[in-house]
Amino acid sequence: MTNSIVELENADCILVIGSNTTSSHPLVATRIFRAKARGAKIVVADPRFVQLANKADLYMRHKLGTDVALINGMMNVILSNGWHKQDFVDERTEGFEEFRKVVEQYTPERVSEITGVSAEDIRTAADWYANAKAGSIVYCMGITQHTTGVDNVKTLANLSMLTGHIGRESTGVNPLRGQNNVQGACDMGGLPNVYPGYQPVNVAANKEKFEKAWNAKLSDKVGLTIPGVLEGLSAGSVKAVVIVGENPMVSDPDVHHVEKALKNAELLVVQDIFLTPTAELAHVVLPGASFAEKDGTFSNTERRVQRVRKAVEPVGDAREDWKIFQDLSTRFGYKMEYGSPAEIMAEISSVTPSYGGISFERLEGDGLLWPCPSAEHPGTKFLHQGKFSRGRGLFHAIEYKPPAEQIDAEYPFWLSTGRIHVHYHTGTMTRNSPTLHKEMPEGFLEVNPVDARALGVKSGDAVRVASRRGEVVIKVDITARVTQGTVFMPFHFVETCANLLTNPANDPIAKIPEYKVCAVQLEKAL
Amino acid sequence: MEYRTVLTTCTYCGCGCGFYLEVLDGRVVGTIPCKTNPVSEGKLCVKGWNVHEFIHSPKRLTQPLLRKDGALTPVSWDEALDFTAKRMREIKEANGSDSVAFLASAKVTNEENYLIQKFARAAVGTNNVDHCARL
Amino acid sequence: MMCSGMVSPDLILRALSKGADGVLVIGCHLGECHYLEGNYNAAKRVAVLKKLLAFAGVDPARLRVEWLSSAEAPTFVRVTSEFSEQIKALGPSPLKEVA
Amino acid sequence: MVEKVKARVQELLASGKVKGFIGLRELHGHIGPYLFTDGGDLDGFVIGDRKAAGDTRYPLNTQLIMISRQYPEETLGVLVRGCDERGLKTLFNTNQLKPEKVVSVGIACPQELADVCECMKPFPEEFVAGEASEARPFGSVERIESIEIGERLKVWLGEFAKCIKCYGCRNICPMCYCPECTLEAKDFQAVGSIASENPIFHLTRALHMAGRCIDCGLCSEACPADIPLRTLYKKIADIVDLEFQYRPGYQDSKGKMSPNVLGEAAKH
Repeated sequence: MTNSIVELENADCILVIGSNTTSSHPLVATRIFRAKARGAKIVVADPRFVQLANKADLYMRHKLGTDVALINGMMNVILSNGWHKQDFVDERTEGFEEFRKVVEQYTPERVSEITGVSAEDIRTAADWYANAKAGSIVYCMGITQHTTGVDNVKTLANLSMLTGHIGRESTGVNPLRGQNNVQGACDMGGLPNVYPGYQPVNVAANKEKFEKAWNAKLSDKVGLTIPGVLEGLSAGSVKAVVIVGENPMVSDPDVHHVEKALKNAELLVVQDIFLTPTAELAHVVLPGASFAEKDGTFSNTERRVQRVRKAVEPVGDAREDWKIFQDLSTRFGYKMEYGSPAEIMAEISSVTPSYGGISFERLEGDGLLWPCPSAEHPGTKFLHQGKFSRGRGLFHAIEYKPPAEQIDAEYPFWLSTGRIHVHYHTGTMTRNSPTLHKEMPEGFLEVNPVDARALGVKSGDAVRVASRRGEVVIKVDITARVTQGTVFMPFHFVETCANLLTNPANDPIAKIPEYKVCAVQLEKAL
Repeated sequence: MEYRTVLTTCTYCGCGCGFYLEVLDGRVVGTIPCKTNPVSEGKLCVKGWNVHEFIHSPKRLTQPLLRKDGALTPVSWDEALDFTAKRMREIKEANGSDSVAFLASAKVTNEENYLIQKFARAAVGTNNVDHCARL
Repeated sequence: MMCSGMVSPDLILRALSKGADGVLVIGCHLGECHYLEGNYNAAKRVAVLKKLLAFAGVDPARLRVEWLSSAEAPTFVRVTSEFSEQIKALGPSPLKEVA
Repeated sequence: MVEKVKARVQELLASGKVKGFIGLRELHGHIGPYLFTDGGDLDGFVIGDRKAAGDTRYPLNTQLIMISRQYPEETLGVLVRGCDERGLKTLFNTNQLKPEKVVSVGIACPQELADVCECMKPFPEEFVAGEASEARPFGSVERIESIEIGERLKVWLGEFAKCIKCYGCRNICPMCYCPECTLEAKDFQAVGSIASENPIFHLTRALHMAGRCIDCGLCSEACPADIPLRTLYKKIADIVDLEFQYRPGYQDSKGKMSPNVLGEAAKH
């Protein structure tokens, strides 16, 4: 997030797009409710009628995958009414003219045809957001999990720059990160192209710096992303894979393909706290510690680094994960001898400029929001004040592109996937929590009442859902939350695994798969 | 009589809510939202309120497993780690550093993610490190 | 039900949310309870629930309690007709739209 | 103020009158519940005023019940405000705690807190620190009642529509101790989706607070949707008082009803 969570409370207009906030980030929803109580306009754009839509001042149900068109339409209205902040555009951005040429093509009427949202609603949304004192954008996987994920994000950045709603309190472009420490995993260099703190591996100075710090010879070749690793396994160029606390056998698109790839590995090591479907395929399974059994830090979606504290010893013979890695590394021939996570953090801060001022002592109290470059620095509540990280903010001229897979006569329904309020990701933890399991023991498929009648199914009946990649038999929940022609399935349940169906087509830059859109057929299961 | 409350951060979503885990005689028995956490201010969602429930689940993995004759078999830490280090070294030597890949984790701590990528880059010599940021 | 004392307010709320426009609880005459005090409990519960409904914005007239014995058919007919007329006049329950 | 309380706790622990004392401790820059077992080590002992009076209150009686169940022979101390003491009395009446095994150390709330809470009795019977502040009427209840009845429903439906079904109102409640809860009974409530079934989820919970709610307000503070639950429960307390002349935990309660209006002994 460019801005901190609490700042949302004081926004005057919040555009929530592709985020089922009350289910997936409930404590962010709290701040949106508070903004609403203060009189802020809440605009929700989502193909599915999520809970927050019920409290929205304006709800726009755009068709799956039409986000770029919708936002371009809003920007078209803003430009033609002169609601944009020319000063901000002139002083702080570049690329405006090419951008303007593209956006001019997206009249509300044309956009209405693409998205299914009325021109009037597009105008209202543009008016409220552009003319708010502080306008904030909140988005989540509904924006990113598309073959146009990067385009979608850049379009939202365009919108915030055009209106000057960035670099100030209670504004910004605010992605809600799905996992508790996905921010931290990125910050720590858990990515194939960067060292900790987003320092590119293919910049010679960075390589030298880390070679010195780590006393080792490093590679300057950008590594493989997860889809690349799977391809490498299938092709035989990747032989050994170590998977820590992840479950691609449920979480990745086109699970049949994932299974084939993983079975090709000569060595598959899985470190986890439960025997997940992925661990079942492993040659070696290492029992790690749960969050309650170790010390350390997590970085949340607003970049706040907070302490994790050990409450109890790991169960049985399980071990704290940092102890496992350093033992493995030492046995491999590269010695690691840290005495505690605090010591590791000391090393992190010495090589990671944005974490430069972070230490366990300083995290007492409210934690710290990075960038925090020095021991005296108070941390950074919101980014891009006065100047963007890259200097001038760059407008991107972006055209709408439809999703990779289209519905047709054989696969006539759109399928979208997502989370529900009681479960988390592949359910490894929540489905082993009796209270949560009781509230929602099995998966379901949301079907619009009109479609349900046509299929001849009642709530609770089973249907067979098939895509070009696989099929699932699942119970139906008949609800107007989904629109006619569209169905929705949560992805937490291995028994009714949504990712047997999803399309592995991914964004050319971010490599994020298109979980949110694919084509399926439905029939009543006998 | 041992009753402790341990302040920590939630392991589910990216909100970063704070709570106390209640420990009674060595077991985590409850969750109490921390009133002064800057994100959650004494509130939690249904997942957070029940986060203690999976910790002592009987289904937790409690010892290392090694595939022997096709089946995952309990072994000592020494055996599991020696086997892993040896095989990884063999594969690296036979096929080069980039034949080894790592999936770091959005679920483990910063310190642990740092060590995973350091192990991959400094020990194995590959930048094949990714995690499920996209999921 | 065996006794008006078995009519939990939870059930009354459930009925109102599942489509009933009004609920009439009929019990034995006060002092004639086979279980000694079931109908006294019913009276108190209905009284509490009516006041809660009013506070929540639901017309408390949608809930009524009456005491009748099995020998009072004409009164039963009168009470039920009167109640159903009253509920018709109030229109559909506002809770139903939500459910 | 805190020194007086600390001195009393120290004495209780040192003399062995209590095996442990459940209070609040400031550690890691935050205030949370804590079991003190050593009179010589009361580091970080606080009474729950961080930035404002009573802004870090916790359901200490809930922790008391949990520890007492594990160690039924031990006598334990607990920090109480007016509301907590009302809770203790009601928990004694319902056999959730044994009065002879509990020593309470009372503190009176400042007027500022009594105002915010609209508290009818912002002090326990006995207190070692603070001054008895004045009672305040339930202004929040009156404000709802001043709204026309049809509009009132819209207000509540709008509030309840925000519910994310965290069950936090119940989980934080020091008076909710039932092993099974009607809010999770599939026959009574829709499960598996949010918001909660509107409005019966919250009206059902309100009913179940009849004769129980001691007006501590922790429910409202725990609600991620800022639903004014306390106002709803204040009203049910008023209704019970009117119908049964009973308010849980007040000294003049003569046990005219069991703490559960839904149960027996409603005759009088």
